[in-house]
Amino acid sequence: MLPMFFWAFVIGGIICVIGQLMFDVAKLTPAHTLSTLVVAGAILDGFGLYEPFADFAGAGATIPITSFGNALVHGAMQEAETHGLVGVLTGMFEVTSSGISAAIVFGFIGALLFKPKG
Amino acid sequence: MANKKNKQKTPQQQQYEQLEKKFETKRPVLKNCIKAFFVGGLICTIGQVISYFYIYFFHFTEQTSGNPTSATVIFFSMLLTGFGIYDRLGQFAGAGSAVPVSGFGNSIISAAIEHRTEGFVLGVGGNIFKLAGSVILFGVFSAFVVALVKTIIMELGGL
Amino acid sequence: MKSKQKIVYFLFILSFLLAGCEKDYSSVSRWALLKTVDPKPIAIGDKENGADQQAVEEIKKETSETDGIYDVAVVKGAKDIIVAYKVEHMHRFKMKSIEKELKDKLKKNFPDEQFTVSSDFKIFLETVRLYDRIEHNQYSEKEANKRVKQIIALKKELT
Amino acid sequence: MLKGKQSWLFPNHPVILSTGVSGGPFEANGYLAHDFDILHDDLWMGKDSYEQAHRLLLEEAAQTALQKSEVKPEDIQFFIAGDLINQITPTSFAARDLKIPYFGLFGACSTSMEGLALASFLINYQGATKILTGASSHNAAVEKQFRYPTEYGGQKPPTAQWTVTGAGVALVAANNNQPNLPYTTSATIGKVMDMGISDPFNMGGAMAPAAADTISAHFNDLGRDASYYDLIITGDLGKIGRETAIALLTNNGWDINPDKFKDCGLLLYKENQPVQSGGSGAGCSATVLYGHLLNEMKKGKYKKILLVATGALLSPLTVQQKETIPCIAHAVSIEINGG
Repeated sequence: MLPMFFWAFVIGGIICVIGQLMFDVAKLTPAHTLSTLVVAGAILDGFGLYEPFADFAGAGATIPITSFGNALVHGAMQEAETHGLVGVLTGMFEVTSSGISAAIVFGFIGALLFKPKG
Repeated sequence: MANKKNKQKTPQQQQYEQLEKKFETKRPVLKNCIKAFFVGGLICTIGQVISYFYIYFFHFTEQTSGNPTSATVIFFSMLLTGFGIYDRLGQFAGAGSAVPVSGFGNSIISAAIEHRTEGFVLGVGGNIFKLAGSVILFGVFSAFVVALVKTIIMELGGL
Repeated sequence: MKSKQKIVYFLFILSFLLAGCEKDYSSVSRWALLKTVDPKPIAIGDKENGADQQAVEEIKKETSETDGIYDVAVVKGAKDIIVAYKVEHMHRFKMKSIEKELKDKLKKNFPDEQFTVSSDFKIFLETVRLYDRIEHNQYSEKEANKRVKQIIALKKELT
Repeated sequence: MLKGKQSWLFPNHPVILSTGVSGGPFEANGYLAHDFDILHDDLWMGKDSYEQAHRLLLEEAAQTALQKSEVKPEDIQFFIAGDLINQITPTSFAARDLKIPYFGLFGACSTSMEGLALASFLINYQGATKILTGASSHNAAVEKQFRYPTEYGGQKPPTAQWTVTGAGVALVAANNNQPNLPYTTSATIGKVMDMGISDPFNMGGAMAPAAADTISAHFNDLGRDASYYDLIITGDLGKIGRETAIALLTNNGWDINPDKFKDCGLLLYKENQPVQSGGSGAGCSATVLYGHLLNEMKKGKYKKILLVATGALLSPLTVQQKETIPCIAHAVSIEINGG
């Protein structure tokens, strides 16, 4: 358990450093950077590499946005196993829905509660 | 891309660019990376604590605890965004606070808060995905392609 | 959704407050995630040194000898045997193949038994909690068997 | 009177009768807080939206300018102003309430000097006797339009600049030999320059060539050089832009004394305020000139200044379409007869 925290910290930190390098060295906008990371996550999962990685790093792999791509592929593949090609479309949001729905729900609650501070 | 751009520039513009570069404050890449590493790592460690919390006290396993964990992280992100702390954290940590899912939450929540003056339907509704939209679009589309390719390969392999 | 989440967060805060006063579990399961607890294998409803007890001890030994595995909890219910274990951190990359290897090995050596094998912390935690209660005679045989079924159901949710 | 290629001389010396300057909380913590007439401690300023707060800033600055010289709005012929928001609505809405015939300007952050140059020209040639001119910007309203939501945690690079929350308005009038009032003597209208910079977080670097070009043109047209002025001050070039502009002017053979070449965006804020490269925005040059600089002139610190307001004529759309940033600069010289 304690090594888990350590590796979550290190791996999570490293993914963020990759993002920072994309900001500062490649001069990408945040939107470009995050989109690229999500696509990278999806491709890694396509090769079956993301899951062992998540086993190893725990939240260090599931909290960064890369896991969003991984979760989308996962949902699609799960459905694809039972429903074939159609499942690819229908299963996409099966696993990820919680992250997106939480963000939407809290976003709206936030809009009800808060004003931008500037 | 960059090459094409340079070709379009007149010699005068290129000369100016070189002059201007001399005075341009360089981005402190190393310092930024260190800050991103520690803040990003810390957010992930907090995520790990939260996920163990769900494992320990609720009916979540290591695999399923991911969902409530990201929801909780986004919830905290909402509070920090609403109280005007997340933008300051972002200036400090850069990718350290943008890459974790809390940054995804922040991009949705900040857009929602920002546009409430234009009404809830057209303002909040129309702009909530202003920043996160590209992440969702490319996430979904790339996942579709990856899953499609993988499924086709598996079915062909099965034949 | 909203109210459900609210309850979750309320519980979240509450359980932090209550965590200190919790007296249900003895120290073994409390520290199950933090350190090696190495619980004794249990066969529900079996006497000391019965045939089942010998079998579970054999299973535990077998499991512990597998590469990368440490801290094994084994509980034998009416039909099923739960084998929960921890994987050394550097072996976590190949956690899936370790699980498969172990499954095959157990099936080969104990062809008559039904195994539920998991490296998930949650399954481990619940198994140790079950062990605690049985040790402290808080569970009747029936209750214990019911609990075994619940843990197996939890494991099935994972896949 | 046209002088040279692109400059006007104002032989009748239109005077700046009075000014009004308003600002936000961030400016209140800066160096020049005491030069503001009105300071708000909240970005919302009691309004329902940032855009309304933006309008309020301009209205208050205009009212203050009018009150100080005890002139009624009816006695003013024209109101020449602008801002950065789409279709310059804050300014137009303020003009609706002021009920003064109105010219809406857009020159990005150079609006203040564009307005002052036009106002001086009109008054010098009896096109008007009193004109209200000014510019304003509101940090959150501008950020919202040009960049990200204000609460978004994006990292600004050190080349970025901070949009000023503030409005500066001047009442320009015909010269009746009023004592100890600053007056405008000349103006140079700049041409749009594009040196191929496309980074919207490096406005100073993009605008420096425009500033240098306008200053060179001003010197050439009027047969002056930098020593004529006690102070040459640019609008919002920031650290990088200022140094680049000095280098450009020196390369062109002008002798520039860096101590007499300042930037409004660098005067406003303290070092510990997170403004990166300096202040910017339409309100930047307007608040610093109509507040701080004119006060200093009246105190006798400067006799002749040249204010060069620079503007980056970009929109979020052109940035996304990967266009480079065209820039402009307008210069107005202001003098005072010392007591």
